[in-house]
Amino acid sequence: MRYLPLTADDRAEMMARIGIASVDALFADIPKDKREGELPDLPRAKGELEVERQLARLAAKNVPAGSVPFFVGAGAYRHHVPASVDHLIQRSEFLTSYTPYQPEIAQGTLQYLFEFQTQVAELTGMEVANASMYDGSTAAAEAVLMAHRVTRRRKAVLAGNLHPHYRATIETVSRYADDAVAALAPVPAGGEDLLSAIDESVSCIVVQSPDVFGNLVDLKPIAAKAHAAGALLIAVFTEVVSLGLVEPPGAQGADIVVGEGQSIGNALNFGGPYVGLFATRPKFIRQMPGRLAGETVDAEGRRGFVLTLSTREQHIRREKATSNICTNSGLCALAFTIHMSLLGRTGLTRLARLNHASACDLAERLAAVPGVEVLNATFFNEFTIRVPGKAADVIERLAQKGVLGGVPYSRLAPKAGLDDLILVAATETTTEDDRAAYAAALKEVLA
Amino acid sequence: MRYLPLTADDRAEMMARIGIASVDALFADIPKDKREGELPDLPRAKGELEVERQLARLAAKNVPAGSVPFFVGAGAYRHHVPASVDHLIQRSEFLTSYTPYQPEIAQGTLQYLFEFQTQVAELTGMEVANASMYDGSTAAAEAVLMAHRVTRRRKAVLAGNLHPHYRATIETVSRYADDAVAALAPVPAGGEDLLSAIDESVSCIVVQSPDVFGNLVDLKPIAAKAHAAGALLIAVFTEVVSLGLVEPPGAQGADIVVGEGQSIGNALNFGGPYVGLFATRPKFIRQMPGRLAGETVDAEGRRGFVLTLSTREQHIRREKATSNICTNSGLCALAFTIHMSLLGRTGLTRLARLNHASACDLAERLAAVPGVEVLNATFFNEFTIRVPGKAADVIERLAQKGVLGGVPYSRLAPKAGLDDLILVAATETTTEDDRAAYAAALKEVLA
Amino acid sequence: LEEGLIFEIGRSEVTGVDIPEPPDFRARLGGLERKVAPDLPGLSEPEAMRHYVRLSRMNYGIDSGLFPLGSCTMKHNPRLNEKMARLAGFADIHPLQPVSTVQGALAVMTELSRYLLELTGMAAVALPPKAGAHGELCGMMAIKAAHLAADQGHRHVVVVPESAHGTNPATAASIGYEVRAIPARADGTVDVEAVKAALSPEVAALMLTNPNTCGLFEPDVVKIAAAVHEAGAYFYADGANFNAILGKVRIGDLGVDAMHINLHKTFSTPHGGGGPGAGPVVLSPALAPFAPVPCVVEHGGALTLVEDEGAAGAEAALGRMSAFHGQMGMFVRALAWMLSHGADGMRQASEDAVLSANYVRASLNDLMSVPFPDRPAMHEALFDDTWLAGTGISTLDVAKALIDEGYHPMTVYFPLVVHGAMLIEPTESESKASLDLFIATLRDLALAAKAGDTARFLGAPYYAPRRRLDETRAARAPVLRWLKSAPLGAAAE
Amino acid sequence: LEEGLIFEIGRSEVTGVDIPEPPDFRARLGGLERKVAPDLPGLSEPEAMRHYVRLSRMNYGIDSGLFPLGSCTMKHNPRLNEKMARLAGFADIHPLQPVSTVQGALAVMTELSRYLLELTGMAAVALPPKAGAHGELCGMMAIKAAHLAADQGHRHVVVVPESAHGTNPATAASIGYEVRAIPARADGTVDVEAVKAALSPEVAALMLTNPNTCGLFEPDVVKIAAAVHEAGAYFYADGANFNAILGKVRIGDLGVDAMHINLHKTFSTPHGGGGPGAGPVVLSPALAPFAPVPCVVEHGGALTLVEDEGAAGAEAALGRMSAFHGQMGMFVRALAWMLSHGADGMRQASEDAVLSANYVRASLNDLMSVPFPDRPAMHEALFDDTWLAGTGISTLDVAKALIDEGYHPMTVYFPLVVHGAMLIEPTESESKASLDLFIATLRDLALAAKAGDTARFLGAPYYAPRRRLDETRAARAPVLRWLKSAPLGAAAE
Repeated sequence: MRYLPLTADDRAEMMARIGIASVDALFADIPKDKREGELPDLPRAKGELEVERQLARLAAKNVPAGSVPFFVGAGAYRHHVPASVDHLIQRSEFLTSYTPYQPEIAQGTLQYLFEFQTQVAELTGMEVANASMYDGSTAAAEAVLMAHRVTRRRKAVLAGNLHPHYRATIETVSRYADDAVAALAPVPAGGEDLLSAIDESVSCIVVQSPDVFGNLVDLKPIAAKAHAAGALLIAVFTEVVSLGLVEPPGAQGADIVVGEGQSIGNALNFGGPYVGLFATRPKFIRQMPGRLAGETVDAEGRRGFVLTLSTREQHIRREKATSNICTNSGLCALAFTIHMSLLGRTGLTRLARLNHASACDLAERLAAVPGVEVLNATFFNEFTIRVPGKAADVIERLAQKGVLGGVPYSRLAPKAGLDDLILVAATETTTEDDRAAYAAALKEVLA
Repeated sequence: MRYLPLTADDRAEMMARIGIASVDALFADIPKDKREGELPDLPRAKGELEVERQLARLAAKNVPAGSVPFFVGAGAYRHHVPASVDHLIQRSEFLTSYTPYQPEIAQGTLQYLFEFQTQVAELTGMEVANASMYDGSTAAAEAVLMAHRVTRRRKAVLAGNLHPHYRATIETVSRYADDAVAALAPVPAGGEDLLSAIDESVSCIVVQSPDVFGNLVDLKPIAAKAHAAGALLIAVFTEVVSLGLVEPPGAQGADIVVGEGQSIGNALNFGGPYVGLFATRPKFIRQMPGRLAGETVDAEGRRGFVLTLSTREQHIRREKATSNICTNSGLCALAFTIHMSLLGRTGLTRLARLNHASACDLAERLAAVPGVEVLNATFFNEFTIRVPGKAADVIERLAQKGVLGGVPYSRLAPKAGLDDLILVAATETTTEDDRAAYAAALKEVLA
Repeated sequence: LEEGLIFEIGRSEVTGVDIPEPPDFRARLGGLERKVAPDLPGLSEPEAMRHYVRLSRMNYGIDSGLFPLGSCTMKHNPRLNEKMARLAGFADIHPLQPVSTVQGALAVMTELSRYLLELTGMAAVALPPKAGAHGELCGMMAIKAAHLAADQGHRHVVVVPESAHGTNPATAASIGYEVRAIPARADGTVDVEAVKAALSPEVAALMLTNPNTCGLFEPDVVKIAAAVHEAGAYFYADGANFNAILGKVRIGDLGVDAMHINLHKTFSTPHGGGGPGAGPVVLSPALAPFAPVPCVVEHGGALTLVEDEGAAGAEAALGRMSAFHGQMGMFVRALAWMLSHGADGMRQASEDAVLSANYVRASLNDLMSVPFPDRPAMHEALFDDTWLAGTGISTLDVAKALIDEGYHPMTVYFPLVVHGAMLIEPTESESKASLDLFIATLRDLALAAKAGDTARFLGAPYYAPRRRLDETRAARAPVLRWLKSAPLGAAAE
Repeated sequence: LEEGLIFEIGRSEVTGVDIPEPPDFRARLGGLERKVAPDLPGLSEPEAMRHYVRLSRMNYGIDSGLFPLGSCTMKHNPRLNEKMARLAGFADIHPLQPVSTVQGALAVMTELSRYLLELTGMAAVALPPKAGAHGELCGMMAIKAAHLAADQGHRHVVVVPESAHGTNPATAASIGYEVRAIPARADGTVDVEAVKAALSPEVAALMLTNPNTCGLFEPDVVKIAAAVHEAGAYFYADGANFNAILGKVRIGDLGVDAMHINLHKTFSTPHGGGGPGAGPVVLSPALAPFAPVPCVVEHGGALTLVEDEGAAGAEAALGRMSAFHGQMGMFVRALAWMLSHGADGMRQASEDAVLSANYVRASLNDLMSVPFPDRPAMHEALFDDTWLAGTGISTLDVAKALIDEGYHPMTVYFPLVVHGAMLIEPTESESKASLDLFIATLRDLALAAKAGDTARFLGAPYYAPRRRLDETRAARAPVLRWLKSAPLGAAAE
């Protein structure tokens, strides 16, 4: 077996050193009647060629986004990632390294995490960010728990236009922690009344912008109301590229900003692994979950980086930890950092403008299709259309025509009674031909 | 432009240091009337996404070997290369390094070349090998030139069953060096009479085994006759995997062994880059072309490696060099070395057996197709069939059925009058389904 | 080796990505345009390439050398797995595409589940959790959900041995459980009587790592499971040490109700400097109905996703752990590893891992002290610091000295139940020659320590990219981001 | 950093590739089975991965730092190009598949040709040559073929300036030409009068590098070309320094008849530790008919290959340079580079390369001696060793001292016409910050040399994977392969 270096001779010599006659002696503590006699009922070892064939066959049963006109978003976005990013994250020293608990030989990881934290803080308009979370949704759930710790209140208000998966993730965590959640009803065209939901009983209000329908939300009045009530504003985004063009939550008064970072550096991957971004204000650092890289000096006075403030974490505080998070998204954060380093201000701004322009063009084309209504007054690279009939059926029929036309809102929230809405995304990878093909196919489907 | 780090400000500062007002001042030595005013008539710079789209469109117009039943060989073979090989050769320190003229910071390259040389020598049954040539055909041409230098004669005899491209390559080099070449006529079923072509005027005889038709050739009597005549035997192979199963030329008395190493570690690449293997006897080392890595010690007595015997080479001897070769196939040699290190004796033997078994099975299946004759009594993983009618037409019609069925010999040698022969190869990547599909398609085509 | 930060190298007017400016740009942002573009430096591609290559060279990975981290299973990461995960059919598909266009992806999830269930003998597997700790959370939520469904909501205590991973008590606490610790026996295993004593009608679950964090298989695990079940509680197993028992024993046969599986440990998906991981949870028949959404079900030959809590097939679901369906990229890698090994290779891998750990222990036990010598080790060899008594050298110093010898240190000071613990896990992917060199190095260090060569230890590492770093300073005035002017530390207090 | 050889690490019974044994194996080898299986060590995959990663870490590449090798153009190697070359549609196609199944590949060759012709103003391009020297051979063969076709077979002399690359005389000699050297002028350029004096009815060609190896553009190149043509000879240009003039001047407009183009220099295909390269040759109208086979021709909308000498379209072909059609993998990479830069980016690249070289020269000329200060440098800055006079330090010592500063040395002792030459080519892919650091390092070294800090130079490098290596020993008793017992050296003599 190609991954196992020991030979039969090696094993015999090793057993001799240990003083056993059979490797089974090492498993003597397993109750005899529980030991497996037969091998598990699974196929035997396969060569690389065979494994590759088997998995390639499965891969071929999927329709890759790049092979069709593609408009699916709703929390994960197809962007072009430079080849250099994927090359670099596969460097052995990054890919096969461990959590940087031994900083002397992990400066590579620690320095890029420090760069990552700075980039995230700058993007979100906040002062500090952590070294990543699992993804946007779990970051949002952690933010709510953090808000409870900070405010010593235990009730979160969720905007109705929060991504339903994010809402469900927060509700699940809250339910098992016996915390309260008040989730508002969705308002697809935007203009939700969030202010009236905030009062002194509330620890935080969670608001997504652009929201799940694509509408931009002015966070400033919400922040003001929340702060007046002693609550925190948790701002959520699912498309980090929007921050190249849209006023960041930090500039609008958010206390915690969380979001999905997949768009930068990371592939769609059918939903994971992704990278959660988490930023906050300096005064809340010690209530923040997740790892943090910090600057310091070594014994010779040279600048270096370490994981710091680990007293917050589970391996020190155990049951008093800020979170149980341990492994995070190191390599996805690296991909994010490299891609963002390549973009810089200039590239990110252009990327955001191109995304927005692509979506604006698409919105115009789709609005021109008879029977289709674009709901949004504002949006970044994703918007919502209302179609006659069931959105899910329309999407299925578009798929049959080779167009992946977006996400029926009903798939995310089957009980919301909003069965005629499609979330439609366009990015820099969407060509004019793609957009024209979508409009044409939609016209046919609705005819 | 993403590859150009200088900004307009940088350029201005640099020009100030130099003391010029415009970069055009640096091009003052170009006659004014010859300088290009307009930009070249080529498209402007493109982003990575755009370049990727454009090249992917072209790639999609080709039929990859892996997508169809595939039996094309004749000097280049489709094998499975472990993913680790391609990963490793892309390490920055290998990929972006230079010829190891500064050995202190090129030990990585030098050591793998030393490993490569040892592997090639061991495989071919020779004592020494160089650090690679461009490919098998140019290695063969260099071998002939070397034989001329060693024997001080200037006439080479080429076996009729030498790959026609190899023959043409040798003939071209010889023609311009005013050397003589006697090329025999092909004998597709093997059993060529080579002995009678050897006499005292001949510097070398060039014999391929397995030959272009797939036949194995017993080199021992040829070596004996050549040596008796004061000539050298140059043994050629185009499928290095055969050396896992077939008696190596070194054990049969060859003086120089050259061949194509593409099969190990390297993709088909539409014909290049490949890696030429070149091995010989110790007494001929100083007449050998190409780079050589040798072992030595550093100033602290530690083992290390350097390029050596460079007095043979063009940058020292200039017009007296053994060859004008400078750049070789470093990275392809690395791929070869890594793949061969993974295989080892055990893996190579198994690989060779599986190739042979695959070809044997295919030969049986094709021989059973009405009208088809398998010419070979012996072969490794490639053999020749005779078909009714023109081989080129049969191959074209097979291609229309989605089977790439081999190479019409007439494509390699249109004037040989052998228009009904197809060279057919099978490797470990050929499945039983592939072989069955070929037989079925051939039956249909010939029906 | 020094390398500046991107904020020192890059410039905001430079970019390494060429993106065209859209023609006739008109914003539909409703006045919410960003007023100040983010102050992010850009690097041209050559600069970026060099910067990150140089950073990587300050790191140590499995490919650099032996990585003996106990409880973390740093094994060989096959590049085949990376290649497979990057097939467009896996990497370039969206979680919310129509299920008819992702049948191959759902088949990967189904196949991975089949393998995990067969290896564990359990009834169901929940794929969504994103890492080991997230899997723990999921498993404990399933237990809580089961208790709630059975009107056992009053059970508010979780029993956890002192030797547990820190995530265990953290997880239990995070969903409102009170943690009750039980001590280990002198032989490093859990006392079934101590478990019984800790059990009561208030107890919701026992959380146990087996093989345990001392590197031993709990010989009384079946009795412990029985006691737990008798008390109406569930048995949660931490799967961090699953690598020792693949194909040797099925945890379902031992009475486990839930266990998370770190795909990035046992199944070789790369640690990547701290993630991403993946933490599927296997569940017993009692807990199976409480698995979270989404899950894959077969329906008339086609695979489909149950994505909504309360939908048919997910009536009792504990809820949703995160957006989308889990760490698909990791699923592909883990499945590639399993297919490559097969049933025979997986058992062999565990046997080799255990053999190697015992070989290391047997080769060092004359120089280094073994706290629990009476039982065979599983895939980890545990030492304490008794052998360092009087030398003035600590466990940490030994770890740092190991860096100078070209190794990543072992896990130190864990498990907490052993003083100055050193936990060594060589894994199955080391050759005997590699083990022998590592053993020789440790023997040399041990002899040097006993011979009083303290400088070699106290100042170590000398030959790493950095000497020891001032962690106190980092924590006292945290500098968590680059700033043009003053460090953030001052403000952060 | 020490790493054994695979022959010391591996074992012949180990393999890192799992290959099934064929059932019912029967050989059809006619008694020519291998009697002794090759004594090749095998490595398991984890061992192989670690071995080659460790070897790589003893290397220096462009991604490690500035690589100022004159005449070698070590520029940034974009990873996009690697990705494109690996598309199955390029990497997994066979050179002898039916041409109907490789239309995209032929289109790449056609497109690459179009770019090369437009950039050079030439009539034809031969893609087959596998490297620069091979391209030289091809170009000189075309010249010989043209002379033979015109009954000028008596022309047996090739004129080559002293400053030429070593491959130039080696190439000319290898096809039977006598080499006649001409000296350079005091200002580093070729004297048109010296050329005229060397020309005669015996002369077949002049071989000239322009920009020349002293880093200067030959100002009299047009006159030289005219003189060569008037003498009935052809003008061969060495394309090693093409990077200086992309989009600035077309060599066809200067009177060049043939020039090879190193795709691995100007067009960024990786050097890969010494290859593979690719050396297409552009040809003037006079030489175009003599291009080798194969070539791509368009025929009724479809592309096809002319593979046989003497076939229609290749009647006058000089023959075949090698099997198949050239370095396709390199063609894709070079084309990707060209498409990425575009006409504007390529000209900018050359301007930046030239600007950077002059910036380096202007920043060092007060400390280091510039042999030809009166003309602008092109993309290389040339220094001689006058500035080292009396220090006891040689050019080689400076090169080795540069290694300790973290740089690959510049080209040294070339061109031969300058004493102790140091030829620095920064290329366009270095940032100004990177150039400034390099300049500061060289200034520091120059000051140290002049201050008499000889130890820093004579013993250098101190901080590389190896100190200076004993090249004499290596050449005297060559050990060219690993052997279990005695070294081969003895036998080799």
